[in-house]
Amino acid sequence: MDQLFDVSLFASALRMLTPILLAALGGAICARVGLFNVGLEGLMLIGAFSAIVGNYLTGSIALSLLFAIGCTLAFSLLFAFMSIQLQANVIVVGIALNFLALGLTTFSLRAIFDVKGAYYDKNMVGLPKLNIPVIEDIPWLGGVLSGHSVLVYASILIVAALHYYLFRTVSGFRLLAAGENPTAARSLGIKVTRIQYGAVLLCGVLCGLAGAQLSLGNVTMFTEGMTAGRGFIALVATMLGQSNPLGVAGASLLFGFMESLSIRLQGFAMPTHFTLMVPYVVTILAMLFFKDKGYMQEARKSSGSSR
Amino acid sequence: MLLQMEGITKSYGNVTANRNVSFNLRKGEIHALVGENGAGKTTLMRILYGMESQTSGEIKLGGKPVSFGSPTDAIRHGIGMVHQHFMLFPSFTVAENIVIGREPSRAIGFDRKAAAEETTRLAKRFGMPVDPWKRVGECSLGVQQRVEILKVLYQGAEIIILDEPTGVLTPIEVKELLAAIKELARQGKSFILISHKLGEIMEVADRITVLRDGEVTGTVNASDTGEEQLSRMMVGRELVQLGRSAAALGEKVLEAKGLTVRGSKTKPLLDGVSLNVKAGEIVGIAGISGNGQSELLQVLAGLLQPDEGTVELSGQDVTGASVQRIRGAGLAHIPEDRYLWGVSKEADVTENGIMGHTGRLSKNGILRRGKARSMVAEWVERFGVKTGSLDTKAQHLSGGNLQKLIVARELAQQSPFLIAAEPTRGVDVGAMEIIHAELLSKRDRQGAILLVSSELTEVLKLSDRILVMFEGRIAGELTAEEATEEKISLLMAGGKAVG
Amino acid sequence: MDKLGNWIKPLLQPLLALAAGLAVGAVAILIVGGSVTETYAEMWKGAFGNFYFITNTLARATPIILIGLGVALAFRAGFFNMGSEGQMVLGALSAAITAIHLPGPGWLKLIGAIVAGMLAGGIWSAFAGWLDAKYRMNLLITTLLLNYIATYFAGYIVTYPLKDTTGSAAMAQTVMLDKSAWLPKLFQGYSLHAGFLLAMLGTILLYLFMKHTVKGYEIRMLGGNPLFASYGGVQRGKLMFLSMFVSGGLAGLAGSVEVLGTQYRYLDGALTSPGYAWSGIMATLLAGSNPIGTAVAAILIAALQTGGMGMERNTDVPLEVSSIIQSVLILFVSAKLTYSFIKRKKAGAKNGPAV
Amino acid sequence: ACGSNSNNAGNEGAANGGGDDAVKKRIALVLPEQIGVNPFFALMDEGFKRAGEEFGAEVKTIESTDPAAFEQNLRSTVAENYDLIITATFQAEDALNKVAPENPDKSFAIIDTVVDQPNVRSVVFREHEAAFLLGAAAGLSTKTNKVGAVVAIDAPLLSKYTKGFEQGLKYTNENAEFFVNYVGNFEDSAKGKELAVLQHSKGADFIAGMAAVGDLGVFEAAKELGFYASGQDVDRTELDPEHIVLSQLKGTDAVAYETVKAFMGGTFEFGAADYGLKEDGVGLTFVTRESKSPLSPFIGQETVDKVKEIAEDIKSGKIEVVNPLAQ
Ligand SMILES: Nc1ncnc2c1ncn2[C@@H]1O[C@H](COP(=O)(O)OP(=O)(O)OP(=O)(O)O)[C@@H](O)[C@H]1O
Ligand SMILES: Nc1ncnc2c1ncn2[C@@H]1O[C@H](COP(=O)(O)OP(=O)(O)OP(=O)(O)O)[C@@H](O)[C@H]1O
Ligand SMILES: [Mg+2]
Ligand SMILES: [Mg+2]
Repeated sequence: MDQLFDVSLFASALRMLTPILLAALGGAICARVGLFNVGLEGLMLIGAFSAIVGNYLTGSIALSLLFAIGCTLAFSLLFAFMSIQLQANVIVVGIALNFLALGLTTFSLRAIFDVKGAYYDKNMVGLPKLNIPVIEDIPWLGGVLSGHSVLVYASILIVAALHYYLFRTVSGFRLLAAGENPTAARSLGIKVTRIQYGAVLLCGVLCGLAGAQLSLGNVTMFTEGMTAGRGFIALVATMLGQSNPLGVAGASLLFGFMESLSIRLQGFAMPTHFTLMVPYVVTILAMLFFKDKGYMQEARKSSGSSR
Repeated sequence: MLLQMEGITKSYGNVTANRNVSFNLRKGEIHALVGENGAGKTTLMRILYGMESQTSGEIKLGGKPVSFGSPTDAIRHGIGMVHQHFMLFPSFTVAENIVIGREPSRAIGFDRKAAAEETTRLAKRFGMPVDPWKRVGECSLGVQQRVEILKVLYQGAEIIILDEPTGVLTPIEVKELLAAIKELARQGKSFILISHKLGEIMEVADRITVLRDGEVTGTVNASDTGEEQLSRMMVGRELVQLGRSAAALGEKVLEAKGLTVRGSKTKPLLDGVSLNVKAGEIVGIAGISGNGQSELLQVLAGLLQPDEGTVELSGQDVTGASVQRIRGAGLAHIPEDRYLWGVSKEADVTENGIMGHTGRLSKNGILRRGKARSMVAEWVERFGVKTGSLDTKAQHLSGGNLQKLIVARELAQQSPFLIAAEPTRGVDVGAMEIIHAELLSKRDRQGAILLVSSELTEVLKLSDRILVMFEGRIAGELTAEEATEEKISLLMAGGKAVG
Repeated sequence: MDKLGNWIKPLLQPLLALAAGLAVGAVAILIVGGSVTETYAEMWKGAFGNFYFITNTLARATPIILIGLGVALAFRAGFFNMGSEGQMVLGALSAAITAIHLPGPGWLKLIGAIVAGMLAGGIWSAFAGWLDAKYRMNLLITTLLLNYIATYFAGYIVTYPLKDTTGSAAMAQTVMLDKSAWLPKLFQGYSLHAGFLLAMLGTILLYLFMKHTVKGYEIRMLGGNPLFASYGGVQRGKLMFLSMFVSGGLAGLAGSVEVLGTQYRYLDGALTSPGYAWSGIMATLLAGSNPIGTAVAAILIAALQTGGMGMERNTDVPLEVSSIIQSVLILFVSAKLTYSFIKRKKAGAKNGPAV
Repeated sequence: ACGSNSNNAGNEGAANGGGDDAVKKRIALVLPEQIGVNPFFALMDEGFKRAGEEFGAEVKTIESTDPAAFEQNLRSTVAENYDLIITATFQAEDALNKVAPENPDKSFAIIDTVVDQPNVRSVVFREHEAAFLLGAAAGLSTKTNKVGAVVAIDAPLLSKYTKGFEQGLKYTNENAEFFVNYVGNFEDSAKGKELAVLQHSKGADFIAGMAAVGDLGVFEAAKELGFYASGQDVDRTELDPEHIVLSQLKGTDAVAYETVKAFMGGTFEFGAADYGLKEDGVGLTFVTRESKSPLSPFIGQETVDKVKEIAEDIKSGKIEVVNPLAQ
């Protein structure tokens, strides 16, 4: 068991969960304004790709992050425009954007780098790793918490900031209102559409960061379809965390931890296929404790009482 | 003249909701707007509130022409509206609901404490007490209505539009609301009040404007008119006063014993309720909403499992049985909340009409659509349901017309037992008359009816026996002869029966 | 004039979408230096160029239609079944195992395999329904998660216990099915197989079921407002089970016909990598859960995919261009362009004088 | 072409084509996957194109997105009347087994697996031999006596690599511990890296990448944490000679090239052929083929020499490497 639960397990969990967490936070914001964003996978992929392009073009980490954010912003603007302005079914838009992102990144990989499948340059520099002064010297904790990429720490700050924003600020309050009862919010002169746009764009930023963490943090390369389903896991984390930043963080943590654990379990005489299942099985088991609202309440909300 | 609306016409395609309507409002006045369902009251007010734009006509505020592109404009000009359907955020607190849109803040932070203080201050000033920290979803409808009005007042409205504000309130809540309105009017606020309840209009209004089919039939001073005249102006004909024949009692059709529903709260929602309904009688249940009526109905209809107690219907034990079985045993059910239980908004009139009738309308599981349509068409005709066609979606019907459809559907069951919950909520006088007549005729044909209504006059008018519920129990029983509004009100508030 | 307008209106949206998709695709083609007309001609040929390519497209559409129908049924009942992939995989695996091990004549194997496939898909799907009914687990999450579990499980089965040890043994796959248990091809030498007829039959049956049966009516009402349905005596639990079961069963059928009509064995990854499940969900959503519309949308999506392959075969334009066109087209089809268009016209008429 | 049981109808394809000289011969390479980063296909494509140019054939490479698409592509090339249709890998087996008999007068070739049809030429590799060499080198070089492999998926195909490696490892280093971890797919480089980090944390100082795109993650971990790694198919040491110290080779380019050459030159034969160490179809950098990169001191010339001997023994049959798929 020592072998299972060692420092590197927790450190690895932290790295694994960061992209999921960032994207899931984006998904949560969208969910809060009533837009269920299935396109997280695509947005993340665009983020991962554009971070690498930014790095290639500018050679600067800060600029490549900005570039990644810019690209995902443009992409999420498309999502917003289609689903808010043109009233398209959000789920269709999400799925279509996933396809589009995959096609676009693969296409651009060829158009920009003239390679297929992956772009890798051993001289490319990834996100800087931070050693946290005091903590790094604490025996166990230092190994787990110190020495990760800036975005790992940033994601923790973002959780706190988002929590503060949603539940403590006026603008966050209005965002919640726009999601809870858009008709009522509109009748009070709250610019619901503008808020929805804002939420989707914020989601774009977060997915951009998630992608950058993947392509410049976890590794330093871009490979086709490198999100490998993490966007969907993020979606699950969003729902499991009930679109609450802290809840989402908890769900992502569970997932990151289980994924790292599942890797380790491969050594323990269980067929790999089953160890790979572990995170999903555990998530389902965890759902036993996070009961859904139940259809009665759902229906009550959507059918709207005649009062 | 504070407000003038002149020659307002509003068309939706080929429907003209308002035709050359003129309407004005004085400062400090309570001006009632009445008319049948679909007469155009809400439309007129939506135009005033900037939610719709008129096809033609002019609005003047303090003599100056104005035009509102959005509710925000209207709010800025001191016009506030309490909508026919609540515009609240159930998961937010009372204070949050009131200050939303103009939140007190510190830097970017939302100062919830200041909001609560402001709410308490406002509530005190206008005499409408609320708990600022309570979630609105957990408040009674009366309090929710109060929150709506406080919200409008917080926004600084001078002209307040109330669209059917008393539709769901209990008599006591109605009294409190009307008192509050009067007080506010005395303080200089002006009100436009839409209601189908002529009694309360006669009580508070200074002037009354009547709409019929989108046109004004007249504006009268409240002191110069009476309910009969108003009804005539609205409907365009005399209404007949229904006489109630003596009850010819038959067998017990429904017998419930010791029904208890615990729920998650400390107090049980339903606490050992026993009652029976015999063939040929209407048993009315009165009570302030939230005292277990909803739970009682849901248990009887099979939508909620009781923790204790038994229900017998037409001699069969149906305790905890499925809705299907209970309906099979002879239940029809006009639900208390038509949008929640009564219809699927996305489905059309026919589809909504055949719920519960599919057994008779099918053969080997195949639905006979032609038969279904002619059945529903007949109801639409008989009850005067105003609908574009049988394929119109339910969400496009006005509430009153939807209610007529539901009543028709349930009466057509020809079942021995009928639950009629709020059968005329939000329904105009003409339609109310039809529904009341139908209920009484069912009773006369030896039907057993359990009537639940927050409308005391309705309970008094229709019931042969009246039960009053308080805190999940039956607080008292009165016969039609001995029941008066005072006695019932006392029981409803938890007092002892005095007669 | 008016008549023409009425005729054009429903076509306006798809045409606009097509134009948008092709325009974006043209830009991409130009970027890689291809000829736009030539590329599009190849794309058309690849999808509908001749009888061979038409049947090809329909063969690819077959599993997409079936999955789409299943999803449509669940959607109609108000359940967001995102688990088609897992249901399809388990269905395919069960069909393969049955066809291999069921003794008896070919037709029996075939029917047994189809039934087993539908049962497996249906049970897996109903399991998610059960979790929802019993433990109030959000169906959308569980179905998504169950996909992973199903695919890993199927992968394990064909990697270890039921691995094909005949041929090169390099693949995680079952042995090849006996020829007698193959679904017949509709035309000799063409890939279109009898599964397509099943898909067509399914489309018509589902359409009739939804529109003309009591259960179909109850399902629609349940989806519209579950409280209304239960108020009217519809048994949500039972109906949820039924609709999830049939929904998963259709996905299972999709997997089965792929195995029995195309691959003739269960091959790990062969059903997941083409993204049939997502295509099916997309077809359903595009068609607003209408069964016939779903079939049409599925064929459209399949045509874009086969057309893309044709383009890649015969031009130097990379396949991704087709997926770009596909996604842009779908984005625009789903947009309520006509909606806003008509609304704007109305608004104009409202404010201005009548024309 | 050793060990192939030649078929009489061997030259039919070429002969048929020879009928009309004016028309260039058309050869298609239909791949069951997209080339992507997969050097296996990339090399094959390269050899194919080179041969096409050199021998004056009109060549066309067609990639497929998924198995269903592959069969459609294969059938399309038949419909489009190519003179020779080359395809590759076990993924193409089923389709070819269907299409070839339906078109008995067409010529086919398949690389990396055997399809037993009269009009198909099959060429396979004995990767386990190269993997044996890699394992042997690792066994000789490891200081910690712990080595690892990060593998794409737990599928029979890849056991040719892991089992071959393990045999070689045990051959040179009885006590060495061998970690195997599976990414679960062919594209997740981030997970490949995590797995490498994990194996390194358990003490492995040499980790073989067998995970397609995931290898890039292994290489990156090697660079960051300072252990040694190996790549696949082509000489990956060029990426980072300091950490990527070996590469297991597979000559798909040569095979594709030879196939086209034989077809154009009229020496094309149906039947099966396999390429191992002996035929120079597979190999290991520094051992069977020189590399542009400097030899890492971690491996050392001594080890290279020893492994060279082992290679000779395998060629001569003195050492028998078990093919796990043949069991
Ligand atoms: N958005 C709309 N589109 C089309 N017709 C509409 C629309 N809104 C209202 N109408 C029509 O205008 C008429 C008047 O509706 P309005 O809501 O003003 O009635 P009302 O007097 O408020 O009725 P009620 O007493 O039921 O509240 C209705 O008959 C309806 O057909
Ligand atoms: N999209 C629409 N198309 C046509 N008519 C509509 C539409 N939306 C609303 N209406 C009409 O607007 C009016 C107001 O609708 P609403 O839901 O407020 O009815 P209501 O005022 O509750 O009716 P009631 O007073 O009978 O309860 C109704 O008469 C309805 O017919
Ligand atoms: Mg109204
Ligand atoms: Mg009304």
